[in-house]
Amino acid sequence: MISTLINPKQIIAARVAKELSDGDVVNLGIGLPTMVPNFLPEDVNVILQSENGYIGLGPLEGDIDPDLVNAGGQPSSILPGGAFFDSLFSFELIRGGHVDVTVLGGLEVDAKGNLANWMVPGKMVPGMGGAMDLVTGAKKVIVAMEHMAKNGSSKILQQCRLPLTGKGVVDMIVTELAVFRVTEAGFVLEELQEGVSLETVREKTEAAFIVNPALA
Amino acid sequence: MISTLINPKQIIAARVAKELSDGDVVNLGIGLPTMVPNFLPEDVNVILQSENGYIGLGPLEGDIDPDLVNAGGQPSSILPGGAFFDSLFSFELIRGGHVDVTVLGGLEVDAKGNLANWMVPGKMVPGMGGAMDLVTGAKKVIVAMEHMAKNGSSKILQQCRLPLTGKGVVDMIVTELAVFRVTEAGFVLEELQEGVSLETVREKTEAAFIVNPALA
Amino acid sequence: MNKMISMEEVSTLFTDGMTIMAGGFMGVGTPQELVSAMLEANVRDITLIANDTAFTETGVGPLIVNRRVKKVIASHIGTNPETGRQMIAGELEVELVPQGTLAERVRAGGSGLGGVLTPTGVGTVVEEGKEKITVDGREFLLEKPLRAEVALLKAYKADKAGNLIYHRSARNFNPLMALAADTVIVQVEQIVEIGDIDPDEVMTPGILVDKIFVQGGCQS
Amino acid sequence: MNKMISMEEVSTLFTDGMTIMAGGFMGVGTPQELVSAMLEANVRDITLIANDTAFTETGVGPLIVNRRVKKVIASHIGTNPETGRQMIAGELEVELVPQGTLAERVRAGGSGLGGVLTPTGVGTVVEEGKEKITVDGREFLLEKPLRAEVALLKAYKADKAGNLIYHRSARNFNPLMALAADTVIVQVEQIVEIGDIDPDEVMTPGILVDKIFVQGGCQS
Repeated sequence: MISTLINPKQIIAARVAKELSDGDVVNLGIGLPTMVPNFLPEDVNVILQSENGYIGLGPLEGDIDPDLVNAGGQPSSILPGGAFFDSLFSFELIRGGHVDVTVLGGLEVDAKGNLANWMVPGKMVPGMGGAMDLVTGAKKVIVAMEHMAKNGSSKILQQCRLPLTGKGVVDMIVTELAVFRVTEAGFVLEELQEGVSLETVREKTEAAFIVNPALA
Repeated sequence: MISTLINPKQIIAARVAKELSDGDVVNLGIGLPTMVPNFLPEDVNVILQSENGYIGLGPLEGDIDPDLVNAGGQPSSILPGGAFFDSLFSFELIRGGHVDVTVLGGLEVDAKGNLANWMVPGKMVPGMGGAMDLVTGAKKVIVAMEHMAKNGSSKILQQCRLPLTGKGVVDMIVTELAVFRVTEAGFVLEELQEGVSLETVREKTEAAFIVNPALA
Repeated sequence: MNKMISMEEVSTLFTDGMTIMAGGFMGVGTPQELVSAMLEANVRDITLIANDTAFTETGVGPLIVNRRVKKVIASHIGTNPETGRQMIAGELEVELVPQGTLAERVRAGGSGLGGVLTPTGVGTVVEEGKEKITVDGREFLLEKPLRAEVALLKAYKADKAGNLIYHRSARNFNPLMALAADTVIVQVEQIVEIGDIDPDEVMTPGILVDKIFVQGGCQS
Repeated sequence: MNKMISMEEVSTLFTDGMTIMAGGFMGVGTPQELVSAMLEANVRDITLIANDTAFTETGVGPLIVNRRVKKVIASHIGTNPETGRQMIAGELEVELVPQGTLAERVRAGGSGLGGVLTPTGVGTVVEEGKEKITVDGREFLLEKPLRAEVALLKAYKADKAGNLIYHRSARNFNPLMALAADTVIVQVEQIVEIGDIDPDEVMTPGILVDKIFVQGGCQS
């Protein structure tokens, strides 16, 4: 466990790690979410699912096996107790509620729990890959993203503008400033990251949100 | 290959055997259909599919393995080149057209290719097992049955009276008297079994049928 | 997470009125000791989902014979005369489902699908009361997902993480049912350490298995 | 039935305008030599069904780069910039399908189902032009089956009957595609005699495989 968090991504990953319990089956999106396991306490072991067809994803150790990559295409390993299967079964697990938590990046999240993270019309259309199935099927969907876009605009909106990845699917947002839960009543601010004021979060969040009384 | 056919079942099985080609994937219903392989020429090897989850069904040889039974629950073997799989995959094969021929018994077949062979209301309701999937999915459906019921009534009808196993699914009927093909125009009598007259077939068949000109 | 369980603990997992799935095809691949545990636990009014009701003495058959079942969903009941007798006497509700459709319904229940669009059963009594969906001019039955509170599986070998390997034709419905129940209990012939099974050979991954009972009752 | 095939024979199996499925996930599990055979056969205007379009130099990527593809059906095209470029230029039609839905559609095409009822994509652009079916109050998209004329698979090992074993994460879409094409061609690293593979370990049964090409081109 790393104790000094030097950049926003680390702050986010470390906070997401606290949401995971020992034995959870977890699918991590590429990029920031893959940093989450670095911040797990030693007594918390999660089981990583990889949508290209396995359980027990581990970091590359030793020689590269060209037949063994993670869902980002990077050489990886499988941990003892893991299992390989085909893409059909992989998504039976994902859609069927057998993945406890999925952690993904986001471009926009709105007060209805809608998530947009797969395309920017006219600009970036990489395809949704497994993201739409993951947000639909995982028991808990955590969006791990920086609070604002590069141009400084809020990514936490009253209503998404970009094409959706999933409708009403997000349970929680973790940014370098705050932690929100998505409820029937809209966003609830649950936590402020260390050293962040409520005013800062209000200023940098376009969406309305309720503040958890415990915070006030 | 047995050359002396002493009873109706053998006559039927021997004739069905002629419909099978080397390499065909075949599913045989319980009872009479299981006799068909006995009548295959030596250069015709078919691959038997068993709906409880394998390909390469063979006769019991040596010790019984309690985990290895055919779809009738009888101890069996698997031939070299065979494969086991689960019931889901077994019916992916069956429904998906990967079984070339299925041979089943029948209670009634009618001129529209309807088959009834799974229940007699108020009397016998064993369940359809895999039969409905087999007749729906196999590329060719052959009904192998005695021409008449035990009470002497015809089993080849203008219209089935019993609850159907499948609608418009039968391609061919083989009885101890004759061979019929089911066409858009109804039954076509294709062959008379050895020593059987056209008059006998007419007399013992309730349904109307066209006689293949080659027979007249 | 210790998944190993004793026969005594198995008995505590059942309650009256539960829906139970059990693997097996005419008893082959049915966890006979788990069935016995159910019998001894004196559980009643269960809904049973299984390929068939096997024989009076084996498979899930004794559950029928001992009148523990309120409703059975199966593709075949012909080899256990007691099932038909209770059905005709109005003592047991029986829903007959084509075998391939039964497999698909269990899988749909376990994999988050809304149902299955199958051509099997169109034009037969199986279509009664069901929605028909036309896709590109062809009719299919909409068959609904099945789930259970408990699935009883039989495997040949497990590691302590619950990764399973089945043997020969005893595989049948077991892998599907592993997906479709809240609690999945497996009876195994052999238990090995984590890491002893090659991940390419796993037939059911351990994340689907909650409890492992070693046949004969010995826990290693 | 000899299923063994040489590279020369492979080349004769393709025709312009065909629909082709190819296994693989970012090139892992893609039969690279069969892809090369297609390139050399100069086949054009194909419809390609694959999880992704891999990279410019590997997987099915070179088919895109060399403009052999008229339409691609995939879940991801982001790692091959040429796919996006041709799409934006109007030179290539791209149908993006959620990965789980793509797997289900291929399986439906190969297993005689009328389609798939999935919750994935409801409320997104994916639902455009599709029928929505409500089952017990919840909406699902009706996603239609996919089939191809030829499926190109990659396996680790085959016996001469075509029984296949895949290795590690190179399995991915290969077993599904084996069900869903008129002609199934597999590239294998290793060929063994019939009987050398335990029937419990077979991942794709030989009856689904039409042609076996041994990597490197040597036929044993």
